[in-house]
Amino acid sequence: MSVKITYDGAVMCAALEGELDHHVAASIRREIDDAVTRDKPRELVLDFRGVSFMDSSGIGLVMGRYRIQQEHEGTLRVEGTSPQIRKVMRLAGLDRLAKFG
Amino acid sequence: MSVKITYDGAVMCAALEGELDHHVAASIRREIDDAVTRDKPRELVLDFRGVSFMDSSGIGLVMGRYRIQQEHEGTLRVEGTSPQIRKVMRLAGLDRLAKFG
Amino acid sequence: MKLVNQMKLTFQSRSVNEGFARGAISAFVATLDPTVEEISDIKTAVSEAVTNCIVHGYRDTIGQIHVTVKIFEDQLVRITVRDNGCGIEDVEQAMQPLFTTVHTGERSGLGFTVMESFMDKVKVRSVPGKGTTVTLDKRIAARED
Amino acid sequence: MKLVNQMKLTFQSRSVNEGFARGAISAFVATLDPTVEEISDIKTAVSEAVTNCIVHGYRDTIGQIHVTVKIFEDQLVRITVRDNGCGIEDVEQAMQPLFTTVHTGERSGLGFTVMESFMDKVKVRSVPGKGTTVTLDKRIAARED
Ligand SMILES: Nc1ncnc2c1ncn2[C@@H]1O[C@H](COP(=O)(O)OP(=O)(O)O)[C@@H](O)[C@H]1O
Ligand SMILES: Nc1ncnc2c1ncn2[C@@H]1O[C@H](COP(=O)(O)OP(=O)(O)O)[C@@H](O)[C@H]1O
Repeated sequence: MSVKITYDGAVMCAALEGELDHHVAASIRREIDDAVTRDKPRELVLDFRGVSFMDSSGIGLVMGRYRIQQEHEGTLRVEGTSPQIRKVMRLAGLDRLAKFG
Repeated sequence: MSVKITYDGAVMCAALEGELDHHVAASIRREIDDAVTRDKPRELVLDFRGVSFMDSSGIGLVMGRYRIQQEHEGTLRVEGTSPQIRKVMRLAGLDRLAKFG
Repeated sequence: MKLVNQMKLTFQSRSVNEGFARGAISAFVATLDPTVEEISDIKTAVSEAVTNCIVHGYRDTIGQIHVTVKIFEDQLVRITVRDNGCGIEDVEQAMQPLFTTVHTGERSGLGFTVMESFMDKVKVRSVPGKGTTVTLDKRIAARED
Repeated sequence: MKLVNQMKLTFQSRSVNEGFARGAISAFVATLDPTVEEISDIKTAVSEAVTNCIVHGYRDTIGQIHVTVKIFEDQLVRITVRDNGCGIEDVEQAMQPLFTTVHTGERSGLGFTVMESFMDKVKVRSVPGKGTTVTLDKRIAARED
């Protein structure tokens, strides 16, 4: 799993690629947080188009980034989730927290 | 693994799809031979574009079809092989029997 | 119930093996020609069960994880995931949505909830100090070709 | 040689499990981030060894096939494939290119030849009436990221 961070003005996009499980979650979280706490983007986009699998370890990733964005009054958007990933996220009620699509 | 047989005049094309191993070799062989012994095509094309894996069980498939084509003075062409499949076929000297490409 | 096929798998509780376990088990279930959704449901549930052995059962140690997959007639798949780790004191509580004993924000407490909603049946047997066995059942629908 | 990771796999000698064995073993080796060519070399060799247990070792019976995969430091992968089947009388002869005891045209006699050319090292131990163990070694090249 890898993450590529790009900027479009005040919007930061973190594009994830690979399988998001417990094995990789901590390092991915760290990489995103380093950029987010430094740059405090108005909007953070988590781009899941390249993610072929996610289990409940990915829930904390979304939830935690939502909280960090709230701290500096930024928003969070989740993009490109497969049906399998949406199923996991819905179970956690993430669709009621972040903007989707 | 599945095989789809189509005709272009006197040329018969057998398009293989899936993983070609011992488990599927016998039934694939039977399906092709039913058509070949009935129609005696001038040229038989084995299309490997859809084959993602082949081990030595596939060698007999090519070798045997070469012999059957010889019996009625037809030719055999092998198409769309991946590097892994070419490596197995070369080991068996199939590149010296059938036309490739 | 007639047993049609089975396999047994043992591997170390290293997190790098979470992906391996998903891959191995879905390769076995693939012999039933399941749909993309069925296979990803099973992968997700297995990932939760295996991760729990690593994160909770063996915590900071390395132990063995034992997986069996049995395929019965009518395409019933029964998966067991077993560790000889710390065990669970109160299984009913552990299975409550959002319940977790890890309070760093890393775990969501939804592992068992995911297993239950992605599989037909989930059974947990655990002996504190001895280990935990999770049994996951799912019937794969027959395909008309 | 330091052992870094290992797994053990047991399954029935049904031909439908040939694809499963390839999938499971390549999922384990995938933890080393191999190239496409390295992984397909290993898949091919494993497919030959497992098919031999099914076709020759257990012939018309169903027995258990045991696979171990060990990963040592320096990314050396060691795979063993074992059956408790009929065994091989003359291993040296069996390993000759084109030698086969099946004369229906189905087998090419190139199974061992494929294993030897796709792996770094192949070792065969066999006891007639007891079974056969094939050991396959391959070092995965280190990747610079
Ligand atoms: N294999 C196990 N060994 C020991 N404890 C476990 C095991 N699996 C689950 N548990 C306990 O059950 C709790 C709930 O598990 P789960 O629903 O998967 O959530 P999470 O893994 O996010 O904590 C865990 O926090 C842990 O205390
Ligand atoms: N696991 C095994 N048990 C018993 N005999 C075997 C085993 N593997 C190989 N052999 C013997 O060695 C011969 C050569 O094997 P191989 O090179 O793989 O060619 P093939 O499988 O095409 O016959 C086989 O025909 C068989 O007689």
